[in-house]
Amino acid sequence: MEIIAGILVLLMIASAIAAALFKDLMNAVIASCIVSLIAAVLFYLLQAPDVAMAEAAIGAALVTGIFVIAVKRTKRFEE
Amino acid sequence: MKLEILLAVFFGGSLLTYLLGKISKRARDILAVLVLLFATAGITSLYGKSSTATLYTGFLDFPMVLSIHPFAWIFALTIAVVGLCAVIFSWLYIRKKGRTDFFYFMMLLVIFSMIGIVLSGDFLSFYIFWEMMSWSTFLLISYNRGKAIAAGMKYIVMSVAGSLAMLVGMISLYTQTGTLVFEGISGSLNSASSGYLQFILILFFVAFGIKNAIWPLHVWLPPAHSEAPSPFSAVLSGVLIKIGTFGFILLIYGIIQVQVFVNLGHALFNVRNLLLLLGAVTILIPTFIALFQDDAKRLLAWSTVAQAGYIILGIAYGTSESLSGGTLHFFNHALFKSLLFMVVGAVEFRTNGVRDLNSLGGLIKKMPVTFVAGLIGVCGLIGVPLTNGFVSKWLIYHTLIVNHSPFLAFVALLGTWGTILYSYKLIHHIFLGQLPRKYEKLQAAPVSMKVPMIFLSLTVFVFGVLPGLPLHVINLSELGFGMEPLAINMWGVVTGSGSIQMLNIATALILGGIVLWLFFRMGPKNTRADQMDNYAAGAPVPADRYQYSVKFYDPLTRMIAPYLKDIADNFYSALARGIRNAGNGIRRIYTGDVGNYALYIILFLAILIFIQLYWKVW
Amino acid sequence: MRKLISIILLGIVATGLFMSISQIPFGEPGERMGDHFIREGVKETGATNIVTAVVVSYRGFDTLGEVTVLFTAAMGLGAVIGLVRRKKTHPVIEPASLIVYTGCRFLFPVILLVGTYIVIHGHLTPGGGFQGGAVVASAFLLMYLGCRGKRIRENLSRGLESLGGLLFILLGVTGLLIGGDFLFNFLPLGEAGTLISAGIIPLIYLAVGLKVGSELAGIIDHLIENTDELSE
Amino acid sequence: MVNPVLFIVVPLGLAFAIPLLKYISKKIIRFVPALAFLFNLVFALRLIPVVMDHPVHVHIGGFIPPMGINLVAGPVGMLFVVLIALVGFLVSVYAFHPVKEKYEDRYHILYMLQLTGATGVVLTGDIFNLFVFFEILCLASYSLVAYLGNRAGIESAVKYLIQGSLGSGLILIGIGLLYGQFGTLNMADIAGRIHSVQPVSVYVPLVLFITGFGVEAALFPLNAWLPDAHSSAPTTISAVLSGIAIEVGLYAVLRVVFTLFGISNMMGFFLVLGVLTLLIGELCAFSQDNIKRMLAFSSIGQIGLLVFAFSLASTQGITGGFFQLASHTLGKALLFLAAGYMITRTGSMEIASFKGMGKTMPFTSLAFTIGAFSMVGLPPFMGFPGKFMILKAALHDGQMLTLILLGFILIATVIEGAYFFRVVQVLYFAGDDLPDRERAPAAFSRLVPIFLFTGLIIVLGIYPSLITDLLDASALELLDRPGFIKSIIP
Amino acid sequence: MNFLSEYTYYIGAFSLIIIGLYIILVKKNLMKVIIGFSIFDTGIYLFLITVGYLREGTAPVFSKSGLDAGKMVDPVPQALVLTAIVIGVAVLALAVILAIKIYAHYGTINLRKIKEQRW
Repeated sequence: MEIIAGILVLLMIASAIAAALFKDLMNAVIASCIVSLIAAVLFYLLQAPDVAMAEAAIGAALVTGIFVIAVKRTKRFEE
Repeated sequence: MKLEILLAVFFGGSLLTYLLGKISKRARDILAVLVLLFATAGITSLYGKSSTATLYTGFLDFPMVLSIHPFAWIFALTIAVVGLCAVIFSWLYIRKKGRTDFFYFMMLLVIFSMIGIVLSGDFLSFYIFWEMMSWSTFLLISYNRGKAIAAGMKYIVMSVAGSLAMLVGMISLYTQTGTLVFEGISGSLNSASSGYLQFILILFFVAFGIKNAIWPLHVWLPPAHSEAPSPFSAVLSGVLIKIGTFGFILLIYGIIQVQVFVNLGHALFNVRNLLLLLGAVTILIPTFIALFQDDAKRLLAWSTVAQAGYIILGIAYGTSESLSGGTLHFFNHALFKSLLFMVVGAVEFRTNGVRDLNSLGGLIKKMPVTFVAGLIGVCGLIGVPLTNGFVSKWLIYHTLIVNHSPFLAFVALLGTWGTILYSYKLIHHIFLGQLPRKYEKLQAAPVSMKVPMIFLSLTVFVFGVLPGLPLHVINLSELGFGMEPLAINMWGVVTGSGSIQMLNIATALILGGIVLWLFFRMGPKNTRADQMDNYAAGAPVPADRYQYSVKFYDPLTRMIAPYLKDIADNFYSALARGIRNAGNGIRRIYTGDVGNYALYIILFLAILIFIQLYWKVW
Repeated sequence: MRKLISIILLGIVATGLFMSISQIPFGEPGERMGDHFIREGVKETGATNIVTAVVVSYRGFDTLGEVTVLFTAAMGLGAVIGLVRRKKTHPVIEPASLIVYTGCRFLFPVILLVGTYIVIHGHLTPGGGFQGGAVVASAFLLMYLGCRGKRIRENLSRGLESLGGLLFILLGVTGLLIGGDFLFNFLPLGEAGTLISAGIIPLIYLAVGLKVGSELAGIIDHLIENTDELSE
Repeated sequence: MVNPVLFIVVPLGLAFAIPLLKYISKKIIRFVPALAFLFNLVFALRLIPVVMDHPVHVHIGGFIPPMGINLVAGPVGMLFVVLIALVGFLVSVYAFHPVKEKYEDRYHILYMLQLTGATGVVLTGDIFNLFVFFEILCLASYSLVAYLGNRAGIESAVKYLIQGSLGSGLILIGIGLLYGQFGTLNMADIAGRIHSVQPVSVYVPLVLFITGFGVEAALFPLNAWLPDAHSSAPTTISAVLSGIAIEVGLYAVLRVVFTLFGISNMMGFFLVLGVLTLLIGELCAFSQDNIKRMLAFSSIGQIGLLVFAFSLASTQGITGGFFQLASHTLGKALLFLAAGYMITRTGSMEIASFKGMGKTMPFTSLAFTIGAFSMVGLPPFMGFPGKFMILKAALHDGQMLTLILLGFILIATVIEGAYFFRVVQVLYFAGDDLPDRERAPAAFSRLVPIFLFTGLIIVLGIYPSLITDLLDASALELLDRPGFIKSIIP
Repeated sequence: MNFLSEYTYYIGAFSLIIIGLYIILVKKNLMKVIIGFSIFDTGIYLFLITVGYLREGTAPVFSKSGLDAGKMVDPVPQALVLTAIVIGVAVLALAVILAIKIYAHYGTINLRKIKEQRW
């Protein structure tokens, strides 16, 4: 049980750093979507089903949708 | 007449004048004078009485107390009289300028707040009237736009600084003694340490010094006086400056008993010596700066600063004779200085706005009465016998010489020498010399201006010949302060080491005058030389060529000017520039870049955490 | 340079946080407010899902605040955009491929059903107003992305929003009138575990679900609808 | 005796109802906020005598405090509720004139939500509830700053949002740490348990709270958002932001420092921070030429003075602080309304363009002058008793540090006098070449609030004892921490 | 090793918070900063939930009858996170709209260039 959590946490941190470093904003948005998905799974592991559902529905779906629309409206690449 | 009725009616009257002004200008002028007459009558009726009355206790349960005693009576009467003459003077002077209702309302408000200050019995009402005086003066100084705005700004910034210093002083007195009423404070102040008293004195010195224009704090006075409308500069320099003197006397003699004040602080740094030194400097530097001024009102302004030095000498010296000398000099200075400002105002009114001494001249033929008034005022300023200036200056010189402080006496004499110089410059440039062509059709000063001038010149003479009248009242006030009064009689002062009796001097002068007049009558008449036949080899010399009242004292100016740059003024403008640059510098923190702003937040957090990690503060 | 400074500062902040974390042992059963809710939660509120009990009845005021935050965001969005509603028809929309189009049309009702199920069973099984509302909103998101040209009517979503909010407040005020305290649970608690139980909690969660669903859909609609010509 | 919860619920209900009211009639929407805050004002004033002797506690949902959320309507809370309702009502009367034709209803909804959030922050007794209402206040302020949609508004809103939500994130971490430590969210409960734990572990949450709430309370390094936000927001909103939003942020800091943690040895730090904020605010304001930006920086200055007053931690100091807070709220709201009304006439925010306004808008410029004089602390106006009390408390305190800082405060007040009088001079005495602005008919709905504010400032300046007893009670509530805890957790 | 297993979730939560803050402080692009905020918020929610976790605890829902109350996870942080998530969404939606309007006004979302409101 601990190992799964450890791997997921490492994955999450890796994708967070990726979101920071990506030049292409679309990739960064997808990276942040991965972060919140893994967070939803972690919430599940921490015995918090309500929060997992909320995080998945809002954090992963809606926030990513809003970010995609936003990147569409503004510049695709950083700088 | 009860005090609070006097103040209430006065304030109501000034409000009424403002509103009445909207309806009819004439009625407003008359009402303004009536209000002032009522005030003067009210104050004279209070002669000799000492009474207190609580005005209002709603303010954070600090009682606001009014009290009258002979010492305050002199100041109140002077303020009322000078104010009355100024308002009468400004009838015609202000008519053609704009915003006249505002001018009268502010004028009455200034006089009201000055009388309020003088009559107040506790620090709270003292401070409230002080602030009302400050901002109404500010509005009046900036009244005629243009350069007056900078003068008004300089005045209000310094007076706000001064009143804040006073606020801190007054509240620390409250924390020390538990009350703001003067009697209460003086009663329970003897337990205070001399260090604390010196701290209080320094604070109040800043507040009263600014108002009294003592040397380092006088910077606002010259621009303020020359830019303010003449009737108001008469009040401003005649009486408003002396509110600082009233404060000093109240503080030194009323609250911190004079014996304590005299030997306060160790030998070298003694507050009394500091005050005396500054008084001396205040006499010297402004007098010689006044010599260089080409603007009549600026010259008078600098002379006011100089005369204030004499008063400070009188007060700070500490003996009863010096106090009476200082107070008498205040009284006399108020009279002849406002007279001089009215003279200049009349000239300015007639030549519509010309104050430059170099372009005036020879007005003696056109405005004889103004000339006589100006002459008497100047004699009072110099201290010619038979004028009131002589008596007060004599008293000050007498105390300085008798009490062995030769340096101060020398400075005072040097000051008087300088006063003679610039007074003569004033009279000569305006009245004597050749009448420029453009003033041929000049009329004399209007009646409404002549009346106050004549009245003030009479007072200068009367109190010159009969100094006993004011001295008697001053004695009464000194009794109030618990000092032994002077030996005086109607004609003058009798002291152990020399006395002055105006009676003998007057008779001697009159006899001398008659003899002189006889010689003049019998002596050979000098011939009247026609102007045209002169050394200009027959070529017609235009009248203006004889205009020789230009750039008086030029050689003296060239000699002294380099040493007498106004150091204080440069210091203050450097200070203002420093603050402006600091403002611009600090503004740079807000760079506009959100990254920096977020960095500031995290920096603040990191600093707080670092304090905890490193020093375990908590 | 900025990178270096921020790394140092974040380092200090991290050490500070870690220092305070070491005081909170991971997973040890300290005495917590939550134990009371677990013990008496079902008896006092009648809801088997304790989290919903906490969210709605114990800390109902937070949820009211929460709904207001979302309402503010929706209003703020509308104000900032200064929406200029163009004519219904978009000039040229190449329709998504047939599979996506029919797939969306098929999935839309299913997601709606799942969303409403989650909302209604809030007090029984994990889930509730917020999560159900979000699912409903994602259904609308799917509709926008999948098949263009479909728009919910503006004032319908606005009306639903304020209705949900007003319902919530009315429930609270009636609780105040009847029980003396705002949001007092005045309906019978019923038998735990059944659909009609736990007093006003399902009603409140219904109102919240209604509001959150219409609000998030409104936000999405604003975002997509927003044409980028300047508003002034 | 109305239940304090209604002060939050009534404006909220009306805010929710406005979209529906739109269908009935567009015109009455303008009057809804004024109605809501009039209700708040009247019932809050009626509640004050009750609150004076014992605070009113409200349990939401009927659960006793540590379990449920509770509202604490003590003297401090009621003072703020009255201030918010008063300024809210008068500014909404000012806003009868349409701010922006379109989206009239959205402006009023956001305005009501902003003030409801402020009332919520002030009344609640639970830290997470405090965070939620704080978030409502911030979110409404972000949208209202961007309301005009012009270039400056959007930029300031973005910057304000980024700094504000960074602060909120820190607050949330603080709440998490506190809950991990004590297992409860009720303020009084936490306050009771704070001393059971050795102080090092509680220091970090305290610091997080101070930083988080400090962003909204505009302490020195955290107030970079304030000048931009206040100068580019619509007039009514900068009046509310300056008048209420910062004060509520300061209230939150006070509640955290005094009631929650009850620390006493951090006061030296706060004294220095307050005077630093004051000096920087006044110096920056001195070199501004845009009037709203100048007023914004002067708000930063005044907040610094308030922080100094409160961190004296004596009853006199806190009473003086509350009085100065009330005088700043009324004064600054008056100044912003008067300046805004004049800007609608001159067209530009530059101070130079206000030349000769004394003639074209005599009443508004008179009101502005009175507001300026009150800010500087001249006697007949409300600023004077405030400064008087703060100086009295500082001198009573008597430590060397306090006296040195007092010197700086005086210098800052002189600078403040300088730039306020400069504006007064421009209004009345500047320039003979008066631009030929005819005296347009004054909008009645805009002059009434300006007059009422001026009247209040003069009355409270002359007779300050009117509200000092309420202020003493609130100072007592802040200082008497065990009493506060016992009254909630019996 | 037990330190890692003991504090895995805490480490995960705080590294997310620190990375989120890093992005906000360093990045020039406004959209990147908003993504930073989203990561920062997710980190906070993870931290809040881990505070309320009990070792081998069960979810606080009485779905089955046999569950004993002793071993249940603390429901309060979950309630807080539920509210915080929706607040996070609201703020992000507003931030995104403002970013779009900034782009419409300035033509760029590089924060170093959006500097008109300064001093």
